[in-house]
Amino acid sequence: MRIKTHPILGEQSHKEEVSFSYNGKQMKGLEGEPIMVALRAAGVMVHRFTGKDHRPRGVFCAIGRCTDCVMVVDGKPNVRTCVTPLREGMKVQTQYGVSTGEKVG
Amino acid sequence: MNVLEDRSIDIGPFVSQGDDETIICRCEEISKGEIRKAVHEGMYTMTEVKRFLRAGMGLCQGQTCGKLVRSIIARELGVNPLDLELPPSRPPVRPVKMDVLASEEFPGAEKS
Amino acid sequence: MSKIADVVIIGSGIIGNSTAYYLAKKGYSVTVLEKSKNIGDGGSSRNGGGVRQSGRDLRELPLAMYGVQNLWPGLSEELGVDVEYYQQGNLRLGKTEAHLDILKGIVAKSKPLGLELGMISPEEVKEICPYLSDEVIGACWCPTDGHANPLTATLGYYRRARQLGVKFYTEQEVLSIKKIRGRARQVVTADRVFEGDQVILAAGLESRNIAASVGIDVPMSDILLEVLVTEAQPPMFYQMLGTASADFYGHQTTHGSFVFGGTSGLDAVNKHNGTPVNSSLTASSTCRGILGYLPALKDAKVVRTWAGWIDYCVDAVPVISHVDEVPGLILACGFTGHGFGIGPTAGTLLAQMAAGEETVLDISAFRYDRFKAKI
Amino acid sequence: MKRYDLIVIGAGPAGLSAAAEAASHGLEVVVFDENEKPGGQLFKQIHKFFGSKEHKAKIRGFRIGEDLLRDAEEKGVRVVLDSVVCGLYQDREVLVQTGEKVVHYKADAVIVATGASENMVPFDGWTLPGVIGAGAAQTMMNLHGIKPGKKIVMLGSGNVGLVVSFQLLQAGCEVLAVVDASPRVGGYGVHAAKLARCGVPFHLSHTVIEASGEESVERVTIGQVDKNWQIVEGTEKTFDADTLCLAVGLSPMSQLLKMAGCEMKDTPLGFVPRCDSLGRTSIPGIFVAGDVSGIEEASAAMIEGRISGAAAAEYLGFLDTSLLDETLGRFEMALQSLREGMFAPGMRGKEIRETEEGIPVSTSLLEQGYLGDDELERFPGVVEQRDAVRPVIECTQNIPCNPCQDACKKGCISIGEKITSLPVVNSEGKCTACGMCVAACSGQAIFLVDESFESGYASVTLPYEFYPLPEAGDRGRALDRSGKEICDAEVVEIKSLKAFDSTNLLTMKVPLSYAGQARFFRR
Repeated sequence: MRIKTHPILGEQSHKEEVSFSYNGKQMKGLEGEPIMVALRAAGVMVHRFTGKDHRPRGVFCAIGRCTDCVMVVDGKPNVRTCVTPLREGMKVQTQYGVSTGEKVG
Repeated sequence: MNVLEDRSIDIGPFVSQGDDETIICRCEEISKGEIRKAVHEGMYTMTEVKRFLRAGMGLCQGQTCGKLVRSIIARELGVNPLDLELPPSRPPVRPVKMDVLASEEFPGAEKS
Repeated sequence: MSKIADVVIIGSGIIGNSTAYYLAKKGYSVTVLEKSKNIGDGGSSRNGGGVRQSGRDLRELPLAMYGVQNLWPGLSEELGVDVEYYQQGNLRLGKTEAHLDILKGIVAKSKPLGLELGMISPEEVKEICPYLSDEVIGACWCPTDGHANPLTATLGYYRRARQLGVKFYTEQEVLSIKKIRGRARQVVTADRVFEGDQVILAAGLESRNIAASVGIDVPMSDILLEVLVTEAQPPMFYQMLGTASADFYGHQTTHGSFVFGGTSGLDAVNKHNGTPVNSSLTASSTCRGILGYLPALKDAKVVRTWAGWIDYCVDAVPVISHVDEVPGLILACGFTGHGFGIGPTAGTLLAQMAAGEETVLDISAFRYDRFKAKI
Repeated sequence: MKRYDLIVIGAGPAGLSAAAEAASHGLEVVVFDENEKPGGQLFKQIHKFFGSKEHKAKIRGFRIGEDLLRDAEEKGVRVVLDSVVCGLYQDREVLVQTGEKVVHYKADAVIVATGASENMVPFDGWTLPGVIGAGAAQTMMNLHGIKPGKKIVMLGSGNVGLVVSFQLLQAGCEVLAVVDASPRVGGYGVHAAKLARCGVPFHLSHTVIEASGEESVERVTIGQVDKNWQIVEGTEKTFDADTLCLAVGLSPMSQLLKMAGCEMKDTPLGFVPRCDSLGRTSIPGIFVAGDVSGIEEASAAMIEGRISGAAAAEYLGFLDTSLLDETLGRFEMALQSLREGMFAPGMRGKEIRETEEGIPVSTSLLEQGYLGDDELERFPGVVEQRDAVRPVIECTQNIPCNPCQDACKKGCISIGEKITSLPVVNSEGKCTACGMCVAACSGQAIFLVDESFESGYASVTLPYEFYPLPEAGDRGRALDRSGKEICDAEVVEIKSLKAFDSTNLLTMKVPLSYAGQARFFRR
């Protein structure tokens, strides 16, 4: 999914690779890119399940406005993954309602 | 007096529609049918629908669904959407963590 | 245009709407006039939702207790709207000995009226609400206190009253009340006149100007209060919280968000431009107050803050009263920021007054002519 | 409390322009922006802009952003990023979240240039992961180097929908369809045409019925709508798409102004503050610029910024009132020229049948996204000339743009004084096939056609902005304006000059009879 070379933008600028965990699985991403980008590169589309209807949600606006892409990051819920930079060792988890629990409530 | 001022004007019964299940307020998961039903229960303004159902009260603060909610209410009441006032804009414009909001700085202020 | 009703109510807050509902239930025809475009746009949509007996002025306490015992528990069912009433107690917290003295004073004062209220130890506090800071050294605990959702409660009364035939008109700013043959009868707006056998004035702060049109004054001033709301949090606790030093008050809602009121200490002298505007200082001050007691909320994000004026009555209790000089007029204003919790009771009493029934509680302490010169 | 002469909220085209203008009159200016990069939406814009030289025409959006930032900083403007303005309070007090704290500032004047946010449209499945805003797609591919998806349906044929669709192709995604409920393409015809010739089909008078899939989008179903916007039964089409992009318009982000107590007005184009032509709102000292006062192109936002910046300078006594008029005169003329033509703000919702020159507009372009073969000849950019190479300019709508005129040093192309006029190809001019006009055309609507190329063959030179770049000698198929393969083609030359700014010129050889139709190359 990553664009290696672009006809207008050229080579993508080089960033350090970092490791992070997604629901316990080890994954690689680029230092400082939004968490959402690293997840999408790995094919992860579902960021959370809603509290009321338990429906999947993912990135929608990608600029930190709609808050649909929130996940539990390093134990904190409601982190907007589209504007939060990825760091080495981050723990990223699917959010259910407002927590990591499978069940809301 | 128009329907927005006189809440006793009959707007007819609530009739369900095929797309009533469609989510309108993504944050609070409020469907079109819920909004339409609220209108028939007397919630004739965006502010009232917001307070009654929480539509537009979520994390995005109504930035995504505001116009959609307005057009649904307007259609139900048979008025021009522009006649429906948008709810007030409240600070903070983006959600701010409580400990951040608690940490204030007044640069240039004289030390007392 | 003239509309004739048994009772015209000025103001569609929780007082006006609950009165309208209880009157309609008795079979009266009622008209409610609202100045703004929205029903319940005043204090009823701008408060912390406390349904509290503790810490009340002794004159007001019976109203609060009556509501908690008789009205709030069945209100959701009665109105057909979830008013999110939780009766899980009120914790008024203290961190210093001075705080505890304040709290003990509250306990001593309310005890004689039979309210279940007492001091509890820090361990007991932690047991009730484990999220509180270790700095809390005691609290005044009222287990029968609680909170509800002011928005759905106010609109719930409106919805039910409307179903019972009450006529609601918005964007009707009342300019004056006009006496006809010595009785309050006409309610005059910019381009309309509404008529009723009786007029109930429940328009918050605006009541002062309207009452002035029939030569009556209620000594009220405005104080700008502010509330903040957080994003939804996992369910934590359902007690109502307050502190001895009034740093903040608030609770977690059904939705999961927290609603907190607080102060900058400058609220009584806030400058404003005619619309309720937030001060740039209050929310931060409130957050510091909250985090001093609930450090667990430091990462919770504030989604909204809002401001509203309270109708601060000079002795901090409301006026609920017939007016000798203006037969047909009933005043219901000056609730001073604690009208929500006693709203249903006030509505019950006002409906009884308008119906000419004996009120279920003694209301003589709320007379309009109780204000006397000092010396 | 720290006081600035001027606080500008938003470091987009309007905000940076306003800050630079104000600073040039001696004001101490700070700009706050919530993003980590300045430039607002400009950094997502990788296409060349329309306009004239003064409007930074034929420069790509992200480079304009870089220019604006440099200009502002050279003039002493402080640009503070990653800083969210939480509130605009009484007495022009601004509360800014920076890092882990909030900071209070005051200014003698505030310019709000917060731009716009995307509109949304609900349908079944619009909450599924994979349904995204068009802006989100741009953010992903142009800022973060990741494809939003593999197979994409675009809802909306306005300029945003068209431009982003093309960018999706450039990023290597497949665009299955551009869908719009309107019966006509909403954006510039040239933007539509460059998509159509790549083979992207337009489904106008259609809307999305449903996006479906297990946990993210797997299918998108569209259907035709009748005059009452109801779906016509039996017209449903389903695409195997993993992504659905929504490009259904923008709304001003005017919350701060409403919060501050500025008088607002609700218009069909958005909820905007009441303001005069200098951007002055109802509150003295609070100004606006750019999309927050009404949606327009970035080029207009830049000039509006200049105007508000000058107006703020005058308000604070840094610029003499008499000099203000002179300064503004220049800007207002530039702004006026951008607000002319078929897509001017005043023309919204009007159906246009003829160009300013009195030529009937192309209905095929409006209804299918490409010019009909039989419609071309009536436009002045298309001339018959069989014995030499010539530019063919397939620019048929009055839009404010004239770089082609400046690009040609041989006098082959003229637009004239009025910037919205259609380009005219002058057969007297001696075209040298330098290709500057092809690369300069922001709409990629200029081709060089040489029907004397070789016996039985013509050459067609077209702008090409895709990777991998074909090489001379590559054989493939030529596509017509609708994206249909029509004949064999051989690449005879690829020209990539720095002056072309990443627009490569691909020259292909096609049978002579296809010289008028062949407009794209596919290997």
